[in-house]
Amino acid sequence: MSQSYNRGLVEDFGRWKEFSAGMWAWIFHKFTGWVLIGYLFTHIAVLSTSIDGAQGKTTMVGGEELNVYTATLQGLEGLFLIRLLEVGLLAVAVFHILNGLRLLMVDLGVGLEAQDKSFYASLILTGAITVASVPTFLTGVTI
Amino acid sequence: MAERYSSFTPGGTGWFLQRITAAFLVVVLAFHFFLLHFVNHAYEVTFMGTQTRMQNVGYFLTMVLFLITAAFHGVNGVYNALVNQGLEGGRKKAVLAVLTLASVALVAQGIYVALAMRGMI
Amino acid sequence: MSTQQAEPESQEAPDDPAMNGAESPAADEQTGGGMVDDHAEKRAELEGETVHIKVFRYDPEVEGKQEPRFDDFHVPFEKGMTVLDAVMYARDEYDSSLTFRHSCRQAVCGSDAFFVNGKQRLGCKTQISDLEQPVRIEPLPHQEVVKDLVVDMDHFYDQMHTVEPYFQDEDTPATEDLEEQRQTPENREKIKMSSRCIWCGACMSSCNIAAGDNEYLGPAAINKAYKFAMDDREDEQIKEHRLRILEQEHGVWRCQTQFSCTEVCPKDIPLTEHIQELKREAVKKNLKFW
Amino acid sequence: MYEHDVIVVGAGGAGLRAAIAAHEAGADVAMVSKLHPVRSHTGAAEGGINAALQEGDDWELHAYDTMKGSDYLGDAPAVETLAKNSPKETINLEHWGMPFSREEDGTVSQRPFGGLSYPRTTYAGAETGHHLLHTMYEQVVKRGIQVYDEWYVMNLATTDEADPNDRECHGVVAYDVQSGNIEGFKANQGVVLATGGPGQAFDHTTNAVSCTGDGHAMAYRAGAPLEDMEFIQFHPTSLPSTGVLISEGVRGEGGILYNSEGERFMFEHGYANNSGELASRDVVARAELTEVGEGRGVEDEYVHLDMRHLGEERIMDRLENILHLAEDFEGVDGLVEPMPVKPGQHYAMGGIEVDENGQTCVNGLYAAGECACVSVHGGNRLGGNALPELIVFGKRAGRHAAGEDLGDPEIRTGYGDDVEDETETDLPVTPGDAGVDTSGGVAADGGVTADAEGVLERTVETARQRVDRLMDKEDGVQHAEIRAKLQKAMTDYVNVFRTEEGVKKALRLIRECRQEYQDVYVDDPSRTFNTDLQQTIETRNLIDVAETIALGALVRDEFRGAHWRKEHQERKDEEWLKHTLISWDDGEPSIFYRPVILEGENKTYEPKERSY
Ligand SMILES: Cc1cc2nc3c(=O)[nH]c(=O)nc-3n(C[C@H](O)[C@H](O)[C@H](O)COP(=O)(O)OP(=O)(O)OC[C@H]3O[C@@H](n4cnc5c(N)ncnc54)[C@H](O)[C@@H]3O)c2cc1C
Ligand code: HEM
Ligand code: SF4
Ligand code: F3S
Ligand code: FES
Repeated sequence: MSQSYNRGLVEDFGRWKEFSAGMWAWIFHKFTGWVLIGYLFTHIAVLSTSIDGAQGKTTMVGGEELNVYTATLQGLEGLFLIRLLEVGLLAVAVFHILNGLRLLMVDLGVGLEAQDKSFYASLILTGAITVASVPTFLTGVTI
Repeated sequence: MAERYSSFTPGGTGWFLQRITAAFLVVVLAFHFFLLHFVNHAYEVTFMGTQTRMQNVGYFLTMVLFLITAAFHGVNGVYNALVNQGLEGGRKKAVLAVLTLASVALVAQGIYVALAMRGMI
Repeated sequence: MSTQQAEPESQEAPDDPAMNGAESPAADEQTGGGMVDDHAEKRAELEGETVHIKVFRYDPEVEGKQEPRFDDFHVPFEKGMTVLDAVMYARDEYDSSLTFRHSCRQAVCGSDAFFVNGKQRLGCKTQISDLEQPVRIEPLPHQEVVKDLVVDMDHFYDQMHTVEPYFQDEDTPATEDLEEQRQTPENREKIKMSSRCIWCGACMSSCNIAAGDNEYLGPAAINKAYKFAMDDREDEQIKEHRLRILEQEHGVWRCQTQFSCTEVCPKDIPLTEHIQELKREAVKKNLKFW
Repeated sequence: MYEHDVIVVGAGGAGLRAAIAAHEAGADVAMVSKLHPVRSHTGAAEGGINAALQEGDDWELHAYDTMKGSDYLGDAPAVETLAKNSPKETINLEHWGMPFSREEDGTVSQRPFGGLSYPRTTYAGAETGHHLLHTMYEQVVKRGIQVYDEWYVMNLATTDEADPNDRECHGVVAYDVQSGNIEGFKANQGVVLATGGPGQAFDHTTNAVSCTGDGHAMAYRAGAPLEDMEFIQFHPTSLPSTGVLISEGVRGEGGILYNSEGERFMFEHGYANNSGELASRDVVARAELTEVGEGRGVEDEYVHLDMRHLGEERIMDRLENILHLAEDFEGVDGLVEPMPVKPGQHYAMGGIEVDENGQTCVNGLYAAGECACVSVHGGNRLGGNALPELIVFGKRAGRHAAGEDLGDPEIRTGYGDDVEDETETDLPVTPGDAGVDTSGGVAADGGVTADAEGVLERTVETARQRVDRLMDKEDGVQHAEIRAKLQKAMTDYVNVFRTEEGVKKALRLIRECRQEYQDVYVDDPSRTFNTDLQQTIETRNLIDVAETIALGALVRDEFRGAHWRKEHQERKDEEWLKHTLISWDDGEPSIFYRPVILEGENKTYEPKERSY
């Protein structure tokens, strides 16, 4: 064959504006999945303070003697940034769950015609749940 | 044409387990979130509270299982994603090894933590 | 440099043979899109409604076309005009070097899948009035461009051939001794949609996974295999053999249910559904050993 | 140079079947096709394959129907071969996995079709041709038969003895569309032409853009006569803008034709007082054109086919695909508006003259499918009879080319002692070659070199020179202009209505096209995928083929089958039970006739009036 022209990767991802529901769902699911596994590792790391906690280690927080585990958790929870990240985590988890359910349905061959609608529904529900949870997540924290 | 595929096909198993674990995770993750953010608020968590919950064998076992499935699901997911992106040959094997080690470590550490929470260590 | 004075055949006097495309000097190869545009614009004022199309141009051999570019054409609109009609008009009246595959003009030969306004579509099956203007017409993404709208289809054909796309009987007896095989109408209905594929390649071009993994069989080939695997006339044993091909690493598992294939298929084949069904079949088959 | 035992040119239904057969007969086969096989126009066939499969039906009835449909211009040995072999060949397709529609008991479905005395049209949904084409291509893949796709065959490499019966075809010359390379393909045993119909000779056709009669023209120029070219079938309901076929089913279900005045003209203007819209294809087509001609056409072009009164439910149930066709290709919603329709060229009954084994008078040259004329369709093809022709005669041609003995043919080919010369007709212009563009009749050396390679090399050289000339020429006319003029001439004057004056006009216009073609040039300077070049070569072929259609239409002064002449509106059996043959004769076409064979295996078919 004579020469031909390869439009390369730019063609592939430069076209994001033209992506359809299914592609976005795929990208979001990937992204949220990675965040979640990343979080799982951090989560266990943080919880590891309970090993010391169990041995009765304590630390002084604001003049009070607290179990290390309790102190770490409450210390983190006292940070506004962490609370915000938690809301983010919730959003990520909720989307991953909802879209995960959508994918499970797709795998079972149920409701394939509605695959795009169910993706939009997942997005909207995620948004709604996240917004609704903000008060719960942000109680008792000061900036 | 025949050399395009091998008769040994692990793909299906991984795919299947990813779905099974997902189905399990839906329930447990929802439960977990609900319990620790809405019933008990995260900022109120204390070692005492955690210890009390962990004393319940059912809860303890659920959490361990949660950990194992989540670790498998997450790591398998990452692995599949990388393979789908064209990871091949030696690098693929290396990634698999690293991921397996990481997840085993994660599970081991997690169980250790959970036992500690129960006060068994 | 020649000027583009394309006069389309006059609408008022369709009977005059002399008018038939008589005055259509071809666009100079060097003429950029703008040139064509100016004159066409002028003409558009004179005549009735026109359609503005922007067509991707590339030719490895022709100076000025080696760097891909877009050319603008304004073609007179007629009710019922398809994208293919528009590019054919542009070729016959303005620039005979405009190159694309086409043949049947009725959505059965699968030659003219283009990337039209950001979506894979069959030129002959897309009414131009349904599209936003200017209509941007490009070759299928994720395939190498041979020239203008022509892409290299070899890889697509290779993938189609990989799934052993032919009926496998043990020994078919000589024609003289053949007896008709039976097949239930339900079974025939089951494979009906899958058998409609015209090998246009639109699905493969739309799939991000196929773009990233050259060995991925792709939706069309998997669908082709589905047609055979689900046909009861073939043996159980052969079905298993087919599943083995499909469940290889670059087979069905690669599909991430992005659905773009299903969305672009001009024959409305439920590709994702077929792929998913095959994944389940493969799992079922493997579960038997547990 | 490539070399194979059998070279099949064209990969539609006929070509694929021939290749499989030759392969099964042990030959090393290659297919050379300007389109990838699955792009061939066989894929467009909707209706079905006629085959006497069922108890109660039998091949003799099929043969009888075919003969009657042909208006007694079919050759009995061919017609009977078709009818006898079609059932087995159809079942063979079924064994190759073709997804035929099925009955409750699991047997293949058959439906009634026009002109058939028994419902024997075997179908696979409304896309029989698509399935036939793909099923056979799959078998070609299975057998690993070599396919050179997107190679355009330009010429046959044939020796140039004075008498075509002495000539030998050694292969073909083709150019690779993708790279522009010109190469010879040597055929050690035979070349099978299966290049399909010449529909593009008309400007409004249900045929694909690729149906340019290349095989006809190549064989013609190599010395094989073209037979019965005047018989062209026009379909009364095709969409005006694209020529897409709207199936007879719409009228069958009760669809009505209206003119611009809203009159149901089939009745109101007395074209067919009994059957109305359901009269036979040619009658309806003529009625439509008369309406348009008398100023009662919509936009002076077409008439309306209305099915709205059938109701949405019935339409959705039985004619859903028609809704899609009208919507996709014409932008019309058949539920809310009537559909525009007009007659379109549909099928060529005539073609390259061959015998039952598919062989032409040139040794080693075969033809099958729509480009060939065996003749089974005679003056008029019955719906559902073309697909069986592909599989029955495609197979025979393939086997014979591969050296299998199929017995002596009863049909004779070429100029011989059984033909009758045309003497009377005065032609308005001299037909045939106009000079410069020697697009290659036969390798010119006075029959000195019989050595295959030599012949091939010379033909390749001629082809290269021809392409260079077309490419090097800086200006002149472009083929599109000539093609448009040719198509218009054919549609205006050699269409459904034919008058002596009209056909003569057409011949003059064709002559003009020929002369203009001397000044043709290719504007696209690239060797890569140069469709401009390809179409320019095709246009030359169209000119040759169109000319034979017009010549045939001029000499046959009777009304038979699809051929209607204003001045001669009756069938003349005493004079015209014979085939029209036109031979290129090195650029000076001559016309002769060969009697029809009406004696079948068990009976003689007596011409009867063709009425249904
Ligand atoms: C819309 C429509 C509906 C029809 N419905 C029916 C029906 O229901 N039943 C029925 O029996 N018949 C039907 N027919 C008729 C029938 O389909 C055709 O006669 C038949 O398919 C022709 O097949 P073929 O193999 O001869 O040619 P094609 O299928 O046209 O194939 C021609 C091949 O030749 C190749 N070729 C041509 N020129 C060259 C060249 N120069 N070099 C290399 N390759 C070349 C092409 O690439 C192609 O592969 C229908 C026809 C049409 C148009
Ligand atoms: C709670 C319910 C969950 C559901 C229903 C769910 C569902 C799924 C499904 C179906 C997939 C497969 C996607 C595919 O292969 O196409 C997947 C991928 C993934 N999941 Fe989950 N999951 C859940 C929870 C989690 C958790 C807790 C984690 C983190 C530990 C996680 C991490 C991942 C990762 C990393 C992937 C791979 C993403 C990728 O393809 O790149 N998931 N999930
Ligand atoms: S599956 Fe659909 S989109 Fe894909 S090649 Fe076939 S017809 Fe085209
Ligand atoms: S677009 Fe690709 S990812 Fe699957 S659903 Fe279709 S093959
Ligand atoms: S031209 Fe054949 S599919 Fe469009």
